[in-house]
Amino acid sequence: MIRDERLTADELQRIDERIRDDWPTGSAVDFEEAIAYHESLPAHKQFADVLESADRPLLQPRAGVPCLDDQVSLLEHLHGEGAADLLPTTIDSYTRDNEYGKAQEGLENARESGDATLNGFPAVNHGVEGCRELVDRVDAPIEVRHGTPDARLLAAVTFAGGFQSFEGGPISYNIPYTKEGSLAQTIEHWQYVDRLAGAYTERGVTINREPFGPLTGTLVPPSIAIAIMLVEGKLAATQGVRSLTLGYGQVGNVVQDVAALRALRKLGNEYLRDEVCVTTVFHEWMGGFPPDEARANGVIGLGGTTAAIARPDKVITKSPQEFQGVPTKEANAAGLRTTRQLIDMVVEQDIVLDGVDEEQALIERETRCLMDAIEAHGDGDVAQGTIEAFESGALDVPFAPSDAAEGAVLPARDDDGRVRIFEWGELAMDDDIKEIHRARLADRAETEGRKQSFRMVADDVDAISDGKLIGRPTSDTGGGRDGGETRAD
Amino acid sequence: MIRDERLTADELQRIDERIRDDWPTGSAVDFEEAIAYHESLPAHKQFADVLESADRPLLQPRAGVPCLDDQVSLLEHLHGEGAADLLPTTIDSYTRDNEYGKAQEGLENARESGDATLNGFPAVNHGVEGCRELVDRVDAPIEVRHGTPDARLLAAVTFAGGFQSFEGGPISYNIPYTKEGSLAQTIEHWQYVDRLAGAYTERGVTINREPFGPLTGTLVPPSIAIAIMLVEGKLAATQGVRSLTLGYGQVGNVVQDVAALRALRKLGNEYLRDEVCVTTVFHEWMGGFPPDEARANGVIGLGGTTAAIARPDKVITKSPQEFQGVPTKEANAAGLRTTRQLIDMVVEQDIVLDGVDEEQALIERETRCLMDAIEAHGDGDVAQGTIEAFESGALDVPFAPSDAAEGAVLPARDDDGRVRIFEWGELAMDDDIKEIHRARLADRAETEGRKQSFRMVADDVDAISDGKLIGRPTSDTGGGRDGGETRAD
Amino acid sequence: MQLGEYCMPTTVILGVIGSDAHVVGITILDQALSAAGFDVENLGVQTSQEEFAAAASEHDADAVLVSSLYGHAEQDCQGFHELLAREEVDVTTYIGGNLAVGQDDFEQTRTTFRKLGFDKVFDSETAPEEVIRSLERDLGISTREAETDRVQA
Amino acid sequence: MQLGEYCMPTTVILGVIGSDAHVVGITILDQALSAAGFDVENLGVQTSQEEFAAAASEHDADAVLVSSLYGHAEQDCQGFHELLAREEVDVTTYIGGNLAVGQDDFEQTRTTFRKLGFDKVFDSETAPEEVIRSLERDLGISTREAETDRVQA
Ligand code: B12
Ligand code: B12
Repeated sequence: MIRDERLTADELQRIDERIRDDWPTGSAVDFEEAIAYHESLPAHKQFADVLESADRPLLQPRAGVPCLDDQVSLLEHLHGEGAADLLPTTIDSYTRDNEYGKAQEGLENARESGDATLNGFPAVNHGVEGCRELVDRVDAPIEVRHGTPDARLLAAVTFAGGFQSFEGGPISYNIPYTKEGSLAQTIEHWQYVDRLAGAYTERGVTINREPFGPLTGTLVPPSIAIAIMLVEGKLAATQGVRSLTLGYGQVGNVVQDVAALRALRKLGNEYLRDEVCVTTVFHEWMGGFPPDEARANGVIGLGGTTAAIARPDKVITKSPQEFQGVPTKEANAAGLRTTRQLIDMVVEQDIVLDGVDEEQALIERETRCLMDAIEAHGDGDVAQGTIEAFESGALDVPFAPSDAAEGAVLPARDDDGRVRIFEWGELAMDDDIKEIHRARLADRAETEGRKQSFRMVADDVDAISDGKLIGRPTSDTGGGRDGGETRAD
Repeated sequence: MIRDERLTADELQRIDERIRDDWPTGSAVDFEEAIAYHESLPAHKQFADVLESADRPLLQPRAGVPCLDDQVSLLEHLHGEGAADLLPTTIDSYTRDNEYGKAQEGLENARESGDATLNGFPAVNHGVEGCRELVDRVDAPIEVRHGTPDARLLAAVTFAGGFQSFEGGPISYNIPYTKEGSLAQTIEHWQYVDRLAGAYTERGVTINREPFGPLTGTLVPPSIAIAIMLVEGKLAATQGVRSLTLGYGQVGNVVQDVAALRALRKLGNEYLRDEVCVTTVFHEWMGGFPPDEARANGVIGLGGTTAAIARPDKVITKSPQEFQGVPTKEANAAGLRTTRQLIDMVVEQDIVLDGVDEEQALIERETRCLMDAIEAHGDGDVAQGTIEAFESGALDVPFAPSDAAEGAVLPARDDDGRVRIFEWGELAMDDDIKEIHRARLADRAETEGRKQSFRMVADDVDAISDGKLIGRPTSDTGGGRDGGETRAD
Repeated sequence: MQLGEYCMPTTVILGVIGSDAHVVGITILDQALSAAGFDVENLGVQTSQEEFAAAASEHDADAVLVSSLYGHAEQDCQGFHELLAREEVDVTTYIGGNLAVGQDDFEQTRTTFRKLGFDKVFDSETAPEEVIRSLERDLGISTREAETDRVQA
Repeated sequence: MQLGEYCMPTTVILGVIGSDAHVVGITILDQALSAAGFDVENLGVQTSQEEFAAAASEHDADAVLVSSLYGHAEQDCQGFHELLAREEVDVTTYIGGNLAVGQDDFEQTRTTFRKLGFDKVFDSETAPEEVIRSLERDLGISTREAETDRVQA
C-alpha cells in the first residue's frame, strides 16, 4: 500500500535503473555528470533562483514543437519578441502516453516533412544531449510542461538534460488527463519524480516542481484546486522537493481569483514545511476561448489585470489563437506582450477590492474541510487519504475524464460570476458552506427566472467563448454556440 | 461682450442665413424639411433615445474616410463585425479649418485615386443629400465627431442631413485643437450650434450634444476636464440642448478613473438643469499608444475593465493600431470586440474598489474650486467667467497648444499612478488641495530618488507607450523611446 | 422533446478518440443529444477505434460521433473506416472538434477527414444544436424535421 | 550638458506644420533639445511654411525641425523647400511624426519626404535622444561627438 514516505536511496536507484530501459536514450542519464552540467549553467538559467527572487510577476507561455532547431527558434522568439521571463517546453501527447515509439515516428516524419506532426517536443526521444543543446542555445530558464501521468523517464532524461523545473503531479496529471490510470499508481510514479528532484536539490541543484493547478480548466471551484495543490505539495516535500510553485487557473471573477491566489499562498505556506519555498502561478483562463482573436485578447486582458492585482510569482499566458489550435509563435508572443502591458500598467496601483477577505476566508474554510477529509480518510497519511477520498467522492473534480474521480461535482456561476458548486456528490464540505453556495445559486436562478439544471452548467461552460462571464439564458438563439436554447429542452 | 444667454430666433436665423453661404451645399439646408426627414427615421436610429435607454455601456469607435461609399462600408463593418452600438463619422482636418475648398480638392482626389487623401469625411462637401444617404444606408445611430472650432456650417448641414449627435464645444474644440482662436469667438460660434440643436429639440427631434472630455488627451487632471464639461454643458443647456453626454478620457489609474466618472455624473446632474438628460462617455486612453498592437491591446483591455467597473453610458474605443495612424477597419472592429468582451465579462461582477470615494470627493472639491473661480471671474456669467478664468490662468489645460490657455499647468503621476498637478501656474485651487498633490508627488520623487522636474512629466507622457503607467527612471536606456535619460540632463 | 416522438430510438455512439482526454465537449454533446431524445452511448475519452466499433455493433447504432481536440485526430483515425467495414458496422460517422495541429485552414481539414471516410466533419465552433439538426437530416428523422420547419417558418 | 560646451550656440527652429495641433511631441522635443544645449525656437502648432522660413532666416538657424502628426504632412509640405530656397535659407531640414494617413509602410513615406527635400525623415517612434544625436552628426558638433564616443566606448 502506497504511503507518503520518502523513497530510500535503494528504491530510487532501483526504479531509476528500470525506467531508463524504457527507451534507448535512458542509458545516457548519469546523475553525477548531470550535477556537473547543472553547476555549469549561468545564474540566469537557474530556474528556482530566477523565479524566487523576482520582484514582479514573471511571464511564461506554453510552447512545444517536434524538432530541436524549431524549438530553439520558437523559444528564442518568445524570449525576444514576447519578452517571456521563463520559457516552456511542452511535450507531445505520445510521450505523455509513454509511447516513445510513436513519438519517434512523429519526430522522424516532422524532420522529413517539416510539418508539426506532433503536438509537442518529444524530450525523451531527443535525449539528454538534445535537451542540453536546447538549454545551451536558449538564454532563459526552461520548464518541462506536459501532462504525463507516468513521467518518470521524462523526468530522468530532462533533469539530466539540464531542465530545472518540471510541471505536474500525481493527481493533477492524472485526473484531468487520463481515463484509466489509478491514483495509487500515479502517486507511486510521482514519488520517483519528486525524489529525483529532491536528490538533485540535496546536491545544490534545485529542481522547481509545479503541480498543475487548473486541473480540467473548466469552472473548477478554487478550494478543490487548492486542496489538490496542497496534497501534491506535501507529497513532493516528503520526497525532498524544496522549490514548489502551486498553481491556480483563472475563473474570471476578479474578486474570487484574487481571493483564491491569496488563499493558495497562505495555505501553501501553512501546510508545507518551512524548508519549502512556496511560490504561486496564475494561469490565464484555461477553459474554452472565444473563436475570435480580438475577443480572446479581452479574455487575456482580464487575466493580466487580475494578475496585476493578485501578484502571483508567475503567470502562464494564453495566446489570442487559443481557440483555434496551437498558436503561431507570433500570436504566442502577442499574448505575452498584452499581458505584460496590463500587468505593468496596473501592478504599481494600489488596488484593494471589497469582499476579497470574505471570499478568501470562505475558500480557506472549504479547503480545510477537504484537507481534513483527506487526513481522516488516510488516517493521517496524505497519499492514502487522497486515494480514499477520491474513491468515496469526498474529493472530486468537475468534468474529470478519469475513472479515478467520481466527477459528480458540478459547478455553476452565481449571480456575481463566482464559481459555486451546484451538485455536490459526496464532496466533503460542511453543511453551512453548502448553504452559502446554495443561496448564491438560488439568487442567480431567480435573476434568470429558471431552475438550476445542467443547462445552466452547460451555458456557463460556453459563456466566455460566447463573450460573457455568466451563461445567462438568451432570447437570441441565432448566435453560434449559444444556439439550442429553444430546442434542446 | 459675449454672455451665456439664449440666442433669439432672429439671431439664430441671421447667423443661419449667413453661414449657409460659406459653401454651396449650405443652400440645401431647410429646417422644416429636415424636421420631417428626422421624423421619418426609425426608432433604432434615434441617437438620444438609443443612448439614454441603454442598460449597458454602449460602444462607439472613431472612423471617417473621404468618400461616401467607403464611409458606408466602413460603418457597416464596424456595426457588423465590430458590433458597435453607435457609429461615428469623423470629419477631415480641412473641414475643421473651414477650408471647404481644400476639402473638395481632397475629396475629388480621393474619388479619382481611391486613396484616402483626407483624414476624415468632409460632410459639408457631401452636403445634406450625401449625409442623408449615409444615414439611410447605415443601420445604427451616427454621431458627427470632428474637432472643428467653428462648426456652424458643419452643424447646419449635418443636422439637416439626419445626424442626431454632435461632438465638441467652444472650449474642448478650441483649446486642444487650435493655436489662435479666441474663446469669445468659439463660444459665440457654439452658441449657434447649440441653439440649432435646441431648435430641433423643441420640435421633438432631440439632438444629442457631446462636449469633448479628453481635451489634449495627455495626463489631463480629472477636475480640469470635468469643470470644462460642466461649463460646456451649461452653455449648451442655455441654448436649449436637452441631451448632453459629458466626456472623460481614461488616465489609466483605475481608482482615479472610476472616481472621475462618478464625479462627472454626479456634478453633471447637479450643475445642469433638471430638464437636461445627462449621460457620460468614457474615452479609452487618449494619449500616446504603444507602437505594438499586442501591447496596445493591453491598453485597450484596461480601458474595457475600467469601463465595466465605472459603467459610463458610452465608451469610445481605440484600435490596436492607434499608434501608427488611422486604423484599418478590421483593427477598428477588433478594438471594439476586445472592449466588448472585457466589459461583458466584468460588468456583471460587483467590483467595489477601496479609495474611490475619497478620490471622488477630492475630484469634486477640486472641480468646485474651478467652478467657483469661473463664477467669480464672470460675475455669475459662465461664458464671461470661462474666458476670464482662462485669461488669468485660473482655468488651464496641460499641453494646450492654444494661445487662449496659459498652458502653465503641468501634470505628473503620483506613486500610485494617479494624475496630480506638479506645476500649478495660476490655477484656482485651494491651498490644502495643492498640499495633497504636493505630498503625493513628493512620495513619488522619494521612491524614485530624484527631484520633481519636467523630465518626470516627459517620462510620464511616454510611459504608457513604453509599457508602463508611471514614467519611472530606468537604468536601461537602450529601449527606444525612453532613451535620453543619461544624456539629456 | 420526448423520446416517444421518435418512431424508434436513435442510438448514437459518442467518444473521444486516441489518447485525447478533452472531455468537456462530449459531456455537453451527451447532455444535449440526450435531452433531444437520442439514446447516447458515451464511451468517454481515450477511446480506441476498436472500442468505437465494438460499441457501434453492440448497440446497433445509427451514428458514431468521434471527437478529437488535441491535434492528433488524423493519425488516430487512420484505418477507422476500414475497421468499421471489416466489422460490418454500417453507420453514419461524424467527426468534430479541433482536428488539426495549429492554425490550419478548415476546408483542408474537412477534405482530409472526408477522405478518411467520415460522412461529416465539424469544426470546434459547432453548437450542439447543429449536430442535432444534422443527425435528424442524415438519419431521416422526419418528426423533428417537420417541427423545425414549423418553428422556423 | 552646458551651453558653453558648444563652440557657438546651435539654433533649431521647431514647429508643427499645417493645421495640425498635436503639440505634445514638440513640447517634449523642445525640452530635450534645450536641455542638451540647443537654442530652440519653438513656433508651436499650426505653423505655416512662411512662418518656418521667416523664423529660420530671422534666427539664422542651423536646422529646421518640422513636425506633423495628423496625416496631412505631404500636402502641407508641398513647395516648402522651394520656398526656403527662394528665401535663401540654407538649413538642415528634418521632418518627423506620423507622416502618412493610415497604416503605411515607413520606407515609402521616407522616400516621399526625401523627394520633397527633407534631409532626414523620422517616424513616430523617434526618441528625442536620436534627434539630438542626429543633429550633432549633421551639424558637425564635434565636442559632443567626442564625448559620446567616450561614453559609449
Ligand atoms: C480545457 C482545455 C484543456 C483541459 C482539458 C480538460 C479535460 N479533461 O477536458 C486540459 C488543461 C487538461 C487540456 C489539456 C491539453 N490540451 Co487542451 N484545451 C482546452 C481548451 C482551452 C478548451 C476545450 C474545451 O473544453 N472547450 C469547451 C467545449 C464545450 O468545447 P469543445 O471541446 O470544442 O467541443 C465543442 C465542439 O468542438 C464540438 N465538438 C467536439 N467534438 C465533437 C465531435 C463531433 C462529432 C461533433 C459533431 C462536434 C464536436 O461540440 C462541442 C460542444 O459545443 C482548448 C482551447 C479552446 N477551445 O479554447 C484547448 C485545446 C483543445 N488543447 C490543446 C492541447 C494541445 C492540449 C494538450 C495536448 C497540451 C497541453 N498543453 O497540455 C493537452 C492534451 C491532454 C490530452 N491527453 O488530451 C489544443 C489543441 C491543439 C490543436 N488541436 O491544434 C487547444 C486547441 C489549445 C491550443 N490552442 O493549443 N486542455
Ligand atoms: C494625443 C493625440 C491627440 C490629441 C492632441 C492634443 C494636442 N493638442 O497635442 C487630440 C485628442 C486633440 C488629437 C486630435 C486629433 N488627432 Co490625434 N493623436 C493623439 C495621439 C493619441 C498621441 C500623440 C502624442 O501626443 N504622442 C506623444 C508624443 C510625445 O509623441 P509624438 O507626438 O509622436 O512625438 C514624438 C515623435 O513622433 C517624434 N517627433 C514628432 N515630431 C517630430 C519632428 C521631428 C523633426 C523629429 C525628428 C521627430 C518628431 O518625437 C516626439 C517625441 O518622442 C496619437 C496616436 C499615438 N501616437 O498614440 C493620435 C494621432 C496622431 N491623431 C490622429 C488624428 C487623425 C487626429 C485628428 C485629425 C482626428 C481626431 N480624431 O480628432 C485630430 C487632429 C486635430 C488637429 N487639428 O491636429 C492620428 C493621425 C493619423 C495619421 N497620421 O495617419 C493619430 C496617429 C491617431 C490615429 N491612429 O488615428 N490627437
